[in-house]
Amino acid sequence: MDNINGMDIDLRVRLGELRLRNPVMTASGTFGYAREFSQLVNLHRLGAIVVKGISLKPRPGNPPPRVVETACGMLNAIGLENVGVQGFLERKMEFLRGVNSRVIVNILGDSAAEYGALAGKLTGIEGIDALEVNISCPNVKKGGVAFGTDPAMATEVTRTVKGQTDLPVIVKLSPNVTDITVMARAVEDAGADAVSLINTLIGMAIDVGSRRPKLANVIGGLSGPAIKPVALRMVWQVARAVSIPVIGIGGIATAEDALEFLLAGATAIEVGTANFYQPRAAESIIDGLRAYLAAQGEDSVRAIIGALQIDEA
Amino acid sequence: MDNINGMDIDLRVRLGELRLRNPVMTASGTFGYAREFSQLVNLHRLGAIVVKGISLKPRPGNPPPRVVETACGMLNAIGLENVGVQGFLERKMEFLRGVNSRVIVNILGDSAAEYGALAGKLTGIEGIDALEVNISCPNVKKGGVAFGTDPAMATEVTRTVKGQTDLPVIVKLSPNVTDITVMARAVEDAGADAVSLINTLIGMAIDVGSRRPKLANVIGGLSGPAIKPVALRMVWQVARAVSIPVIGIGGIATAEDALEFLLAGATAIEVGTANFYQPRAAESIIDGLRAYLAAQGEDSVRAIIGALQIDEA
Amino acid sequence: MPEFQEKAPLLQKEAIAPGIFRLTMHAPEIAGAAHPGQFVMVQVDTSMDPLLRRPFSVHQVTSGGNIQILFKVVGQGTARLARLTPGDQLDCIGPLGRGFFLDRRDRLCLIGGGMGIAPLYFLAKRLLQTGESPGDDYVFLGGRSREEISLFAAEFFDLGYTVKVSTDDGSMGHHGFVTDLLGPVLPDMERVYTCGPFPMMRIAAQKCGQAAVFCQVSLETHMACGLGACLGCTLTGADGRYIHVCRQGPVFDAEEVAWTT
Amino acid sequence: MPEFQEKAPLLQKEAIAPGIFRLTMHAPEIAGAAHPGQFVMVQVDTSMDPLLRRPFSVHQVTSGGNIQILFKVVGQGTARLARLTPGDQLDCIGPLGRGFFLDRRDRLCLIGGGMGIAPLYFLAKRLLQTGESPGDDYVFLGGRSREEISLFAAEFFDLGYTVKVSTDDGSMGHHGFVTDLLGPVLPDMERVYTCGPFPMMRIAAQKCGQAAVFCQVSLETHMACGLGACLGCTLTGADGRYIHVCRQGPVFDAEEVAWTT
Ligand SMILES: Cc1cc2nc3c(=O)[nH]c(=O)nc-3n(C[C@H](O)[C@H](O)[C@H](O)COP(=O)(O)OP(=O)(O)OC[C@H]3O[C@@H](n4cnc5c(N)ncnc54)[C@H](O)[C@@H]3O)c2cc1C
Ligand SMILES: Cc1cc2nc3c(=O)[nH]c(=O)nc-3n(C[C@H](O)[C@H](O)[C@H](O)COP(=O)(O)OP(=O)(O)OC[C@H]3O[C@@H](n4cnc5c(N)ncnc54)[C@H](O)[C@@H]3O)c2cc1C
Ligand SMILES: Cc1cc2nc3c(=O)[nH]c(=O)nc-3n(C[C@H](O)[C@H](O)[C@H](O)COP(=O)(O)O)c2cc1C
Ligand SMILES: Cc1cc2nc3c(=O)[nH]c(=O)nc-3n(C[C@H](O)[C@H](O)[C@H](O)COP(=O)(O)O)c2cc1C
Ligand code: FES
Ligand code: FES
Repeated sequence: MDNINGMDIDLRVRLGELRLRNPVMTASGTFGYAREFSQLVNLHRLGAIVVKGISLKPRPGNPPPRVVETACGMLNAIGLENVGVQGFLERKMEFLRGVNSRVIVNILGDSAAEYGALAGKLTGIEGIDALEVNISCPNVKKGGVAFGTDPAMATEVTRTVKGQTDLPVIVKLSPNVTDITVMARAVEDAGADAVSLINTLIGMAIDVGSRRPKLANVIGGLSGPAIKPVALRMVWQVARAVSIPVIGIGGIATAEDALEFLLAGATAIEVGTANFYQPRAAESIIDGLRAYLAAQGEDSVRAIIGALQIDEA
Repeated sequence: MDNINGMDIDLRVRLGELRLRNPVMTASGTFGYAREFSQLVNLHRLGAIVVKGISLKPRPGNPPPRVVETACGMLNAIGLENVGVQGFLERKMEFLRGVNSRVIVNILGDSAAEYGALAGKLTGIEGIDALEVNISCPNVKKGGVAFGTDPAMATEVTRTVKGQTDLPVIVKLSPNVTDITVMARAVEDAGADAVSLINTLIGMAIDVGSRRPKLANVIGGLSGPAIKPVALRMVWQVARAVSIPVIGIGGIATAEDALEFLLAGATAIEVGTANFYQPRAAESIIDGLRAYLAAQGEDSVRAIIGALQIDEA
Repeated sequence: MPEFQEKAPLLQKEAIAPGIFRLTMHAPEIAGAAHPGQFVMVQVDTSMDPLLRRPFSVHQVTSGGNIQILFKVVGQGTARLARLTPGDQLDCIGPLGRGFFLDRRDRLCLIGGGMGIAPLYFLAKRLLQTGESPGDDYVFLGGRSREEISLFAAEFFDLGYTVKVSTDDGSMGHHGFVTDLLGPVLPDMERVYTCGPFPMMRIAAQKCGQAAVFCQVSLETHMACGLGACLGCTLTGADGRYIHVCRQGPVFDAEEVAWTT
Repeated sequence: MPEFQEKAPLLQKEAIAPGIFRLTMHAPEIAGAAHPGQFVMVQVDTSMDPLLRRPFSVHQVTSGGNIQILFKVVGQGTARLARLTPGDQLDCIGPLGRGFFLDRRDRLCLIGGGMGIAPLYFLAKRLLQTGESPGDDYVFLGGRSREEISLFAAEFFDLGYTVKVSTDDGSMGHHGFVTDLLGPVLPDMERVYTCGPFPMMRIAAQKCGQAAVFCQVSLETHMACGLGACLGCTLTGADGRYIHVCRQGPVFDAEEVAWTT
């Protein structure tokens, strides 16, 4: 609770059993393992930190070039480079335990079994508060179709992870689907405690001089302000379709952006690409939420979650 | 054929039976009925003009506000306002017949039968060179699911239209699907002479002050440079999946943008939102294509269609 | 009607009051064709953010082929315009839309609220060309404060009009709505031109309607193209049908507009 | 290592040659902590297009807490930087990355190609602080033309270094590659520092490798964050594993890099 202009502003939110001091989180893959930002950001103020996606074994990632700027956005094809779950626990958790914020571990695998094994290894570890399951990865058994585009596969991953952990499980949805509410309902039914969305849209860029793709991987994930309208629409749709909490992600850089997602029904938000160009984005969003609530005469951020008003036609 | 630096540059392309003097077209809904631009643009230089989507009866469209700017893009919810096929033939065709360019009529309906009826009415009219079938519209019989997200429905529309016309039929695909190549193959099998893509991504924006959607229609179509990476990726995927010509659309504003789509496999491109902020975009793309081809030592634009080089992994 | 796209060099930037600027550009083709009430679509930057052009009324046409726009900084587009310096180029399209109806000379009242003043100055100057003295014609200007409004009051006064002012803070003229000034003179008027916030124009339109005085209003709405192509700029007309502000307007007869919205 | 985000007022803009600019900003925290070879991530505009910050080497730290960057206009980001005027603010993050290894004083050769000159000037100045005369140390500068290179040649000369120049057009010094200058002196050198185009650094690295001279290179790659978070800035290391330029570099020992790519 904070006091602005003599008013108490309560920013706390709950994602199932996970209680956050404020709804502002940092998105996986855009905030490293938090230490990278420790000189520039007051990490202790964040609602939660979602770390870079972790797999069972370390992954080297894709060949360069891996990133390219686009209009109001960027494409990345990092290829899920990460230190692996063991490296993470040995080399990254100690620093994270010293941060007075929630730590959420983003996990990824090539099969439901891998997701389950990861969940098991990350459970019962001091300092880990929840898991975020990245289902945008290709299922190697099913010929590389992403788990996140098939409700049955998403169900299987969610069930397997839930079976291996008592941590709150957030399932992170891919936007590259015809109807994201189908995916959201599938993982809700499978026991997800919350959903987060969106992951990146699939995009591409070509260097016309060399006639080659700008990314070595040819295609990559589009993120940043460019995708915000799509993300916001999907969050609004999903928030009306499920009864578990929704975490909004996609192009959020300012308090106004965050408020759009909260009004559309998100209980919390994640700041992604904005961390790259404005490391203090999350902190200034926290300040901006408080200022907005004070100006609007609200004493709790929870009052505005889903408070979008739509005129009857 | 033009002569630059002593070199003949051939910009002609073919979309099935439809021959264009250059691959640069203007996209439906972004160029009115061409007359709107006649003071600012040399219409006779364009490869083709695709007119605003026409329905059987005139439509008033959605209540305002209908447009909102977003990061490097815009959302529109015009609601397919148009003069209706009769109004179009009586009031718009005369001007278009005077333009020395191809005229493609974009059509839309609430049922396959409506699409068919429209195709019939537009066939055998002097000055109409092809039809572009907008299947992003909701199918009223099937509870408002868009024709463009269901392969069976898209097949039915395409078949019906083909049955009513001998004009070349371009089917315009929606990007709001899990796998756009499935849709492309469906309409190819149903007889489409070409596909064009992408139509707009569905998006949303909220005014946080009033807590209301910025568009009266709540959701709208996202267009402009922001969506270019997604459009380019889909064009590349579709060009490899079908053998009919592909027309690339989405955020194209410069010759470099157009070239990316041609290299990815598009035979022609449509300039959309860019017409609003740079009415001469299409003309300068034509000039830029020629300059690029000359610089690269190519004498025909056809040499670069699909010429993207991808290193083997 | 002729329309042009010109890369207009910025000749002068005047800071009128905090956040209010007047730019003078050299745009001979637009200047030569512009009619009071018409507008230009201005590209504020070469960046793609902001993407769309911004509409501004032609505030004045000055000799040598120059046009002026007058604006208030309200968002990122106007903020960028305010940062330009003489020598920069502004890509402008215009003149666009249907301006004020100026067939003949009547007893007139021009009512401008806030930046709605912008097109009225061009109108006031053109009206002088009818040759008749404007001494019996009124110009009512409403603004936030003396700071915002006093220069304009002086400029209309210098043209010969009878000028009255209202301010929100009472620092100059009438303390209240600019439309309050209309009541006393309305019976003598034959024609009212108004531009400003929608609620202000609504009151003016209603008063004129009751007094059976011909009234023209200049409307604002979000525009993507300004050319009649996007169909984004609709408002609701008096008959319930949509009107397209950029082509059918921005100037409308008050009775064409649904004032309920 | 300390890192800061500062809104740095632009104090001076120098146009060195067509398309080449040097900016001086007041950024006392970054200036106080910077080490030669480190870089800053600069936000070129408040607009979201371009979105990402741009990396620039610290070209010089001057008294009073100022830093300089030196750059060539190659795209929209650098074009925007070139349009700034003194008084504008630049949001800078730095100093970032691992700079040149400066433990002790050897017989040195600094080789800069194009804008690769930028970090070498800071390095050359810092080396002076060891107290030994730089008279036996070489600075080889390669550029397109005299116009582009002559100022820098004079500046390094003024520090006391032995300066040699090469130009692409032969308008100053050796007509050809800057690395051609290395051969004659290499046997006498103990350490080579180089920054410039990849092919140039490859040649320098190969020559040093053959002569068993310690060589450090400063690499460039596309960076989204500069902070080690995005993992976008990889290049391939000598052992085939990926190296992250922003944190492990941008300065590497030449033998750490896979020069085949
Ligand atoms: C025909 C016409 C004439 C105008 N003449 C003037 C004038 O002479 N002086 C002046 O100060 N303003 C005028 N306006 C309003 C002016 O266009 C807006 O203030 C300006 O577009 C705001 O841009 P922004 O980027 O600063 O604001 P933002 O709020 O960042 O703009 C975001 C988007 O909303 C649109 N928008 C925002 N406010 C308005 C508005 N009031 N009307 C229409 N669109 C808006 C912008 O064009 C843009 O597309 C006129 C508007 C119209 C339609
Ligand atoms: C550590 C480091 C230090 C650098 N120091 C300098 C310097 O002192 N002086 C100087 O002139 N240049 C320097 N560069 C290169 C400089 O960052 C690019 O020239 C600049 O980013 C180009 O931006 P742009 O918007 O003008 O070009 P655009 O081509 O429009 O940029 C598009 C994207 O590509 C990236 N990009 C383009 N060229 C390069 C490049 N050569 N290296 C890395 N990314 C690139 C941009 O950062 C941006 O993300 C340095 C690069 C790195 C990595
Ligand atoms: C460089 C980069 C790396 C990412 N890595 C991951 C990841 O490991 N796991 C994951 O679930 N999402 C990852 N994402 C997706 C982001 O967490 C986020 O969902 C997406 O970028 C959209 O949000 P934004 O527009 O705010 O960036 C990554 C995004 C970027 C830009
Ligand atoms: C205001 C507006 C109206 C549109 N109307 C139509 C339409 O009537 N029929 C159609 O098939 N597409 C319509 N479109 C979609 C465009 O033709 C194009 O597919 C889309 O905008 C993507 O291209 P762009 O990013 O270049 O604008 C419209 C787009 C806009 C912005
Ligand atoms: S602004 Fe586009 S039609 Fe009026
Ligand atoms: S630039 Fe982001 S990790 Fe190096």
